[in-house]
Amino acid sequence: MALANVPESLLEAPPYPMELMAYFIAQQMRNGDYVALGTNLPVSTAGVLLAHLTRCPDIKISALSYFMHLARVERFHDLGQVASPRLSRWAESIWSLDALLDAVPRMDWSFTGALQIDKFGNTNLIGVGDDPTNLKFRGPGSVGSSTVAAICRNYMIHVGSHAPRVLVERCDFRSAVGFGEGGDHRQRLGLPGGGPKFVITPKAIMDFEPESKHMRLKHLLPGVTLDEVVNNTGFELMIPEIIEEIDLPSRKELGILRARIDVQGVLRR
Amino acid sequence: MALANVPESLLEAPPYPMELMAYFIAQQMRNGDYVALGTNLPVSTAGVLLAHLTRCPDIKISALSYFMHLARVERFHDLGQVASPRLSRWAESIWSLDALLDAVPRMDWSFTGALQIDKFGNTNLIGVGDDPTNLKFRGPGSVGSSTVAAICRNYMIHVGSHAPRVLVERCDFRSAVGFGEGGDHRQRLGLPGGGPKFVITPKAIMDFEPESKHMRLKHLLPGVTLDEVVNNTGFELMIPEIIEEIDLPSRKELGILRARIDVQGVLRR
Amino acid sequence: MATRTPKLMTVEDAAELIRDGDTIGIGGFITTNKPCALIRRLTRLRCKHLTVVAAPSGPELDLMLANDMIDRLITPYCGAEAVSPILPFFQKWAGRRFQVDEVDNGTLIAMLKAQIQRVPFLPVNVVGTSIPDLNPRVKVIDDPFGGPPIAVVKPIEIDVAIIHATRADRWGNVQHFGPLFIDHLFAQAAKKVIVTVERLVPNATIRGNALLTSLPSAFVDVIVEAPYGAHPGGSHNFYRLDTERLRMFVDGAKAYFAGNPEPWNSYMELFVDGPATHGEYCEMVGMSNMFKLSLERLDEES
Amino acid sequence: MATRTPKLMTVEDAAELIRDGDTIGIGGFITTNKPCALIRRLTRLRCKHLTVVAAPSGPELDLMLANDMIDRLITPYCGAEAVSPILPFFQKWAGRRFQVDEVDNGTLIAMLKAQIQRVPFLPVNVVGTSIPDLNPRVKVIDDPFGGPPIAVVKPIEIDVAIIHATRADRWGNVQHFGPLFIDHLFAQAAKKVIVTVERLVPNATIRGNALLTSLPSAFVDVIVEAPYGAHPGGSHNFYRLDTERLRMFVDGAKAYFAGNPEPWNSYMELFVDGPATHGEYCEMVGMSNMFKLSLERLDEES
Repeated sequence: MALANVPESLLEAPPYPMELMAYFIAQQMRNGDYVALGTNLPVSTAGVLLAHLTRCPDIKISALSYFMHLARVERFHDLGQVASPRLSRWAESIWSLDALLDAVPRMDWSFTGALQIDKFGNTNLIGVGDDPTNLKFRGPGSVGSSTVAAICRNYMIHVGSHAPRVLVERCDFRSAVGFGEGGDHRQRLGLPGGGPKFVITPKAIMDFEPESKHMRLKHLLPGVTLDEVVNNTGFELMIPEIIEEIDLPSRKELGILRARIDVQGVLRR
Repeated sequence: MALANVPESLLEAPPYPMELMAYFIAQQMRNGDYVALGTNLPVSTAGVLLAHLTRCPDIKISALSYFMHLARVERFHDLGQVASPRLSRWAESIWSLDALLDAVPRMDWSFTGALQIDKFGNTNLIGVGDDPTNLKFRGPGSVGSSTVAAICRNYMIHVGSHAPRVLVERCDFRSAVGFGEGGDHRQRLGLPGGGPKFVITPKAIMDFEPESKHMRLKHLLPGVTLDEVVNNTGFELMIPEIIEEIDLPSRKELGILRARIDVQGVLRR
Repeated sequence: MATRTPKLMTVEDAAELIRDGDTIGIGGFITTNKPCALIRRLTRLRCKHLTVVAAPSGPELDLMLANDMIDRLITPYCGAEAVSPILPFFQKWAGRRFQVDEVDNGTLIAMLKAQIQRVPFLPVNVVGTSIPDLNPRVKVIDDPFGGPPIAVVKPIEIDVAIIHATRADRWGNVQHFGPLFIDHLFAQAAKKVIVTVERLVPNATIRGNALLTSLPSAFVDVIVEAPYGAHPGGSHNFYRLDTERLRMFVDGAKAYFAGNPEPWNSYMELFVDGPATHGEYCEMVGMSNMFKLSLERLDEES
Repeated sequence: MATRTPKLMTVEDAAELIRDGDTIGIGGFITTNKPCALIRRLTRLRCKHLTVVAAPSGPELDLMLANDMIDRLITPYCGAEAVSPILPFFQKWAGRRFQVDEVDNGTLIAMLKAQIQRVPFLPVNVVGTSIPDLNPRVKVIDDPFGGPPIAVVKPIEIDVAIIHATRADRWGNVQHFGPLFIDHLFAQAAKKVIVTVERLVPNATIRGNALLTSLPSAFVDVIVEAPYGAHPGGSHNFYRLDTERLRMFVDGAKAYFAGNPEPWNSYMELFVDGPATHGEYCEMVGMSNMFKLSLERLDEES
């Protein structure tokens, strides 16, 4: 689809926060990366697709059991459902769950959510409370996260709210190990993958300081203040001397994002 | 194929030794058994097929990677090649080798050859000699036998010659454990399968005494004397008080064996 | 000459093969290819004291939990994605009315593979997570080759596996027209295997497409022809999930916990206890509603 | 907009990706779907000091052994079944000119899966056999759950896997029209994967039959279109093995050990060192001879 076909009106509004998150994710992708997309993760799905439809035609996507090449898809009708019947006709291979798990060492990027994240990137999908037989809040379960986070090359953690009850000093349970107790603890545990690279919330994008593996602010999303982030984080977040501005997509990229990838406008909210 | 179609001349000769071995194997099969057939094992293949084409329509056959149902095959052109392109059109499923190995706990019968067998049914396909870097005779390798013999419910060992260099006091190497050092050693090793049930040679059929798991003569093949077996066995074979006569196939069974299963006559030698 | 024995049964008869106290394995994935017809029947029978080992699960599991059928649950997930990220009975009663042995997909798969391969344990990469603390089958041991300690998981015996697939022949050869998920592992690990399918096909159709056979007859004990057998979830290449009826389920369950059991009881009566057969269930949903779920309708544009 | 990068190479260029000292994995099974064209090229190059990890193997392995290319060999079998139950160079030189790490299929599979799954070991049911004594990667350890001691095997790193399959598209999606054997494990365990195929097909053909894709492009680095690339072995649904030329190989090798190296040297010159390309090899065999191997000819009667 040529950019000329994107109605001018669609490009009027400046990038929305979720679009910027998606663009940030797109920038991390390299051509040829093997990426696992999940369901109900429209931001990361949009980001990967934006890279795929522009700079990275060789991205390999697995969405649940489908290995797909999506660069020739005209329009994505539902960003939440990337393993949909509509898209599965682009599948080039369909694998069982155990075969897919065996493919994780080759996976460059995966994405996970969490009920809680701590300062070393450990995540919790199990529940909140201290007694497993009497939890205050029971989560949906670890799904694939424990093993995938242990093995895949890099992953990002994406949560829907930036609040002290989500970004906690210590997870009540750990469904996936990020950097354990920090420093070289992940290596000492013998976990083969590279660990979490970025944490993305509605307020900010964080990475991990290379030595201590302590979570560190990287970008503030537009309109969010440093105080707001610090006050809504349940642990002491590392703040770099200079907080870089988040990169903005070009008009061409924004056009592709709005006209082809996010046709429902779920990121424009 | 009706028996009426079997030429009378085909039934003139009394059963040959290899036909009797095949018939013995056929008698061990039960309807519904899951059986693995190998290549170049025409006697066991003929035996299983004879059961399948008569009493046991529900036998499930795996031949290398093919799961096949062969009861409706008119004629078998090459008993040595049961996973042939000719027969693979009867395949109902085709599995990878690791998936097949995962199916072994359900396998009622498998068959293996050996360079050496000892009195407790341990077998050797690795080599003869004492120095692995300078063997007197190098065998083809363990193939699947080590794990299959450990796990499958029952198996038979079939060798092409009955001689002291084959039936040995102790195998130089063990590619598959039968009953280890005898008695309950197999259970103590934690091997889940039932172990070897029968040993079939050109001179005799042997089983294992239930307590000691010592190999024991069961049937002499026609024209073979007890002395001949004892003198050609490299260890002290248990001899029961009464050596039962080997059962003979009916004319109908012999007709099926000769006219449909062994059309090349490889067992009539 | 003896003839081959067919493996066909009805949903109703097949459900009788599962006994109180059994360990059952449930295939599918979240809201796709779940053996819902069979589970509804089991629920109508109020089968009790089950240990359930399940692939990531949806409302079919919550239905069983709602009816106190499960003593012990081993599954990596219980939710219905966009409809309800986590399901009510699971969320409210986990740990309280039934025990949860925590697993992720990798741990569950290793547990099944250890059973299949008849090995006493398999290693899993979950050191440092809570799984070793929250699952009695998982233990951290020293690496015999000198690396860091590693978690290992014990095998689990499955009495009956229940699976929904696309088609099969009467002899028990099963084909999935989409992802297998871990259905093959349940079939291999179980002592008895029941598969419901959308369609029964001739053996020649199976043989002509033998590479597509996902479960050979050697692994299958019972075939049940149950069109729409995965409803209200979706079925590969046949129908998508029935969002409307899933919402009735979720809303009923939520009302139950909000102190209004009426919508839930009505759901149970209409869809579980009322219909005497799977056929009657389909009629209760309404066949016009069923036909609307056809996947082709989604494909108009793309 | 950037476009997708094809993965196509010739046999000759692909062989250059393998270096002296590499650990290579070879797929196929005995005399079926062996990447013979690639192995002939490697042999012509006299690649040295290889560690070879192979599925049950046939003459392609004996050819490498004959040319002293292998330092260490890990395979459960080396023979050519009816043509020659065990192969000459393997039989005569095993343990003497190259080291053998003894495995059976189960041990080999576990070794590859341990590598794939990034676990430090996997258990195998070979306690009581000689395998733990004859393979430095296998060790017997105590069962942490109190059962009898169990054998475990360490993972093995594969530098390059070489595989022969039926067809692929230019992007690296591979399909086997027959058993996979353990080709998928080699592909998953290896750092680089080269697949020779009988036919290149359009991507749309692959997508229309996505359930048949055995190796997705995510696992494949190089696709080589090499019709008759498994000759003198057979190729699924294309051609059976060439018994005549296999006998030339075996007879030549046997004569070599009987003190008459002439037939062997002539085999090497005609079929390995002579032809400059895979095309020239096919011409040397003779295309009329190739066409006789077509599987359909076997199907006249049954």
